[in-house]
Amino acid sequence: MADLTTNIGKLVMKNPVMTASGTFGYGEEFADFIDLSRLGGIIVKGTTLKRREGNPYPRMAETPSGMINAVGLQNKGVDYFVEHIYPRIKDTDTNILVNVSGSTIDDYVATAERINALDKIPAIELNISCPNVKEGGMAFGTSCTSAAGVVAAVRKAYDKTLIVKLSPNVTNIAEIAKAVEDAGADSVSLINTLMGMAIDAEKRKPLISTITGGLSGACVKPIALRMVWQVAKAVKIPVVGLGGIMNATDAIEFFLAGASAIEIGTANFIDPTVTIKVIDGINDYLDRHGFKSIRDIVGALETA
Amino acid sequence: MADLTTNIGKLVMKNPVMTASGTFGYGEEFADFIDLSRLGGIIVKGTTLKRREGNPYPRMAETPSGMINAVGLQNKGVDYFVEHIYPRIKDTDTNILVNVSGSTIDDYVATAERINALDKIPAIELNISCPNVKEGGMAFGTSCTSAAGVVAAVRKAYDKTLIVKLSPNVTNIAEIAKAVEDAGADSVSLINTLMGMAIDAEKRKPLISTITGGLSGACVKPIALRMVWQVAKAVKIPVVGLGGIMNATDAIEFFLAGASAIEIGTANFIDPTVTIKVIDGINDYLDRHGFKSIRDIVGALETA
Amino acid sequence: MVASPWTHIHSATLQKDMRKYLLDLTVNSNERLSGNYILMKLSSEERLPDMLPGQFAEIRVDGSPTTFLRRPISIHFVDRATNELWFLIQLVGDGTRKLAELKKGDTLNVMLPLGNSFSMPALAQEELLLVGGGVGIAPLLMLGAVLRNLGYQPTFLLGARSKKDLLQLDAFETYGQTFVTTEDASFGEKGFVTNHSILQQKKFDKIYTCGPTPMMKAVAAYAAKNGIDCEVSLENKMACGLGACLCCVTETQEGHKCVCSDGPVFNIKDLKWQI
Amino acid sequence: MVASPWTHIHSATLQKDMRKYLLDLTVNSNERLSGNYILMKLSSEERLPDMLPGQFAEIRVDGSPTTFLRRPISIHFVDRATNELWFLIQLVGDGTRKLAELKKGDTLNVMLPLGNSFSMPALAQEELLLVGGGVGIAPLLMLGAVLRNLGYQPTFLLGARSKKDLLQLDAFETYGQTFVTTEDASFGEKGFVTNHSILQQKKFDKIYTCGPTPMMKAVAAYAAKNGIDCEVSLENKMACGLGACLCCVTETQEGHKCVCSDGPVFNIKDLKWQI
Repeated sequence: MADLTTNIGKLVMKNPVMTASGTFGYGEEFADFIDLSRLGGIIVKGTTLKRREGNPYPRMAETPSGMINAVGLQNKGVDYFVEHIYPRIKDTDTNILVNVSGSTIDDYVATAERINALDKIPAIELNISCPNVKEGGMAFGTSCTSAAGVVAAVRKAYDKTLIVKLSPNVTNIAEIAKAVEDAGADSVSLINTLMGMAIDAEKRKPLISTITGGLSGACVKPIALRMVWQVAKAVKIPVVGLGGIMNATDAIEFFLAGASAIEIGTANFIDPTVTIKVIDGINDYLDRHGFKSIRDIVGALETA
Repeated sequence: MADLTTNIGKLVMKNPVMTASGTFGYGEEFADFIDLSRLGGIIVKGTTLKRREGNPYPRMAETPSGMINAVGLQNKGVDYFVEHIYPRIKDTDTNILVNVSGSTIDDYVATAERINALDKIPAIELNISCPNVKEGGMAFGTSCTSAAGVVAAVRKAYDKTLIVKLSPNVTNIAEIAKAVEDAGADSVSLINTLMGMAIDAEKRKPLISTITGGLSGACVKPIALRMVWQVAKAVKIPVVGLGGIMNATDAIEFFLAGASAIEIGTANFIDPTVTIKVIDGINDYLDRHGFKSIRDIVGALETA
Repeated sequence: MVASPWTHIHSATLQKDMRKYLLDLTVNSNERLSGNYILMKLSSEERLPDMLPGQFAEIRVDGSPTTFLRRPISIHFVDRATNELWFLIQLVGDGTRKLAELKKGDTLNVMLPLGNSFSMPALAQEELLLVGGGVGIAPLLMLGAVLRNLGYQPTFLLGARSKKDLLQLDAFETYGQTFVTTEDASFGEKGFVTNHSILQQKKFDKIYTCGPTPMMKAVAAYAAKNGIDCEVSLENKMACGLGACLCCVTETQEGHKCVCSDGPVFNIKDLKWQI
Repeated sequence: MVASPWTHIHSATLQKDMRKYLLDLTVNSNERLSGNYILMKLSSEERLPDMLPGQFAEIRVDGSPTTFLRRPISIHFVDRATNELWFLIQLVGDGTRKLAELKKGDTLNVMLPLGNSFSMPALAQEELLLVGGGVGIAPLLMLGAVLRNLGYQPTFLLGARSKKDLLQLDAFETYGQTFVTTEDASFGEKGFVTNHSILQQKKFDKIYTCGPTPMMKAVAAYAAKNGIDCEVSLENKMACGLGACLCCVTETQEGHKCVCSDGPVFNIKDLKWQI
């Protein structure tokens, strides 16, 4: 039995396996299938300052080895989360993280402040792939300055572990990661979804209401792996890897590329017990290869 | 029988289906399987000024619904092409295009000049995803200025149809397309491969010698489709779409997104006759939906 | 005859507390029906979990490169005597074709029971109409069996394009009077279900319907016009089936709701249909 | 007994003019052999195309989400009497497992014949040694049959981990004397092929080898040391199989060459092996 404990900033996890925001609800939805207390952490739905209805249906399209979604951050707002959802889930015996989203820096800050007050939420994941309404809808995460801007502002308002989730829809993700590190992030997680599109050729219409949406699933793993590798070489803070992890072998690849922890997203839709299989599979791998700790394989890719 | 004829700049094609550079050799390799004269065009291997040995083996890894390759532009150089290959293939009854690659603007220009002298080569596809050795190896195609720079220089030296192949590894591909249009391109083709990575978890080594390589195949189609749609809205010149086209339905999706022609790449490895099936399938679709010409469905996606 | 899980149920919200399972079921039979449909019967070593009429399963289709996600399939019937779960499936794409290839003894991985369920009538004596179209008739067989078991005399009204698309008629008739319409008049009355004479002849207190959206909207319009309580079972594109991904939402009076977890059954009062 | 396509051949470059085909072949039998191997025999309505020893096929594996590209498989044997093509396949991943599930009557899509071939001996009287390891013995059966048919008396030397990994021994023995080594001494002489006593007892003019790279390098080193002409059949990761994608290259005296089209057979003189 290898040592799977992992630290991300001040966040201490029993193992490096978390669930990705928007793919695992608030954990409750999966409680019939797995023991939630076995998880390293649960990152709950993207939460915004005000309630959001999200995008019209249809919001999802299947693609080769993946899917596109355009949920549009549907959530009941941070106040509802604090008053109704938090009390329900706060005593789950794992780390509950909140994914914080917004359209303006003020929104991000106000939401982070509300979450900061919650004892049982040790960390947030800041989703900077949202459009910045004050800058023509360009996503915060697509330029170093706007990414650093929102992170610096949230850093002032939030004193627990701050993980910043990076957008892969950029020319140089390592640059953005460094900007975010300099702005005070304790960690970066990547990749968020890639911007994709699906069309119904017979009807000559887009398959999702917003025309484009976020691509995830096994198909994006090669891109996610490459970006994790680039970012891990560029920053000193720990990297959380995600993007198409379907099994333990995929997870190992992310650790080797430099991730200190991982998130499982779309795979939860295909097998609601996949997280447990990945945790057990990581342990088997470490034992089989004679590693005492998960830390021994972080960035252990031999490129010489 | 609908009208499939398509024009890209001065290039006239009997149909809008071409083969992507590096996936169809010089056409000869597939002559046992299909009648090459049925193709709209064949874009032959990436050709550079001097002979290149390319990257060490291994150069390829399979990924979910796709593959990563790192051939590294192995080719015998433009002079060898002009003296030995061109005479062999010039009389193929289809358009033969040459994909022109380089490491410096001078290389690109010198290569384009040599090709410009060949009567039976009506167009080139300029591959600007190559690293610019004079700018720290950053790919020409990842900034507007360096992309426009190489295109403007080649435009001066080349007076036939100039198609510029865009890199998808950028934040805003529409901007690059516009810069390239302003620099004198007759058309843009997209997408080139996405930068990806594959790891052997058991050996803890990369699966290809160069660590990262170009991702292609069905898995990239949603991203390619999105980029074609963005670029087609941004430029006036015709767009050539490629990226994960496996069948006629995929091809139709690219036309609807705004492509005037398409290229088939990785799919040739799985079915050497796929190009013919796509051409026939496009014709069936047009007949079935009562369109007289392929031009009727270019950009016909109903997004209202 | 099914041992109804309903016998002691008076709250339609019970399913909220129903445990969900991930099971490898064994194919007992996989029969190709007329037209493009299969009837698959599966069982398990253990007693099959409790399931309610209107609930569904998310099934894993293996060996289909084009099927990345699970497929939601309505629970057609649960035969407690043989401990068999029935699926009635229309063959549409590569995924369902792979399902059609499953043979006796093969394994199918299913997540179930998912979603809410049709609600039971408020009163002991109600005239109940179950209206189905195409493969949408699937959940109505279990519903009819449960209602009959509770002492009701359900009436089935089933619509199809043509005779060959009419499925499981004998099974339906064991639980109630069954009327049929076909668009090509090859069987029963010609036209759509809403044209059937039974709607003039008999007064119903409640209508349950499942089928193509245009059909359900026509049925809903008829129910609304005649002040009849009406529940519809929706089928949206789903990913997780558990209310986690929020992909399969439909518009309701209270905003977007998940068809997979808040539904698939909705009372037309709660939807925003223009009827 | 195969009707050798070689009878009139004196140039080893003939395959350059050999037409390639994309065929749907029918599975006649698919036998699970000892260990983790299958022997698949396929046929066609038409006469199977001409194929040379050492050539291979790119086969399409359907219904395997993890198999995006075709799989290169050596041509094990062509039985002209029954018009059957034989494949000897080791089960390694999801793709080959899917192949193992194919039954009599199923269809397999194949591209063939691909690659060059082993070259024929220069002289009428030569002592020829065919050295195979593991599943790498596959192409040597057809080669042995062709050589025997041309009047040679080939000697086979086959190595395996253990007795259960020794395949098709009877088939090989019909075409020549067959010697065996196993690493665990469960059959034949103990050790690697290069340890076998036949190499001391008999002098060979030419060696053909196919198997794991370390084995082929050891054989190549033995051949080089003793001045014996030696051809090896390489197996690199391939995409197109036609020399178009340039993925499967190996280093040669003339730079990178495609294993799929310039090979798979190379004379060790032309490779850059450190031996």
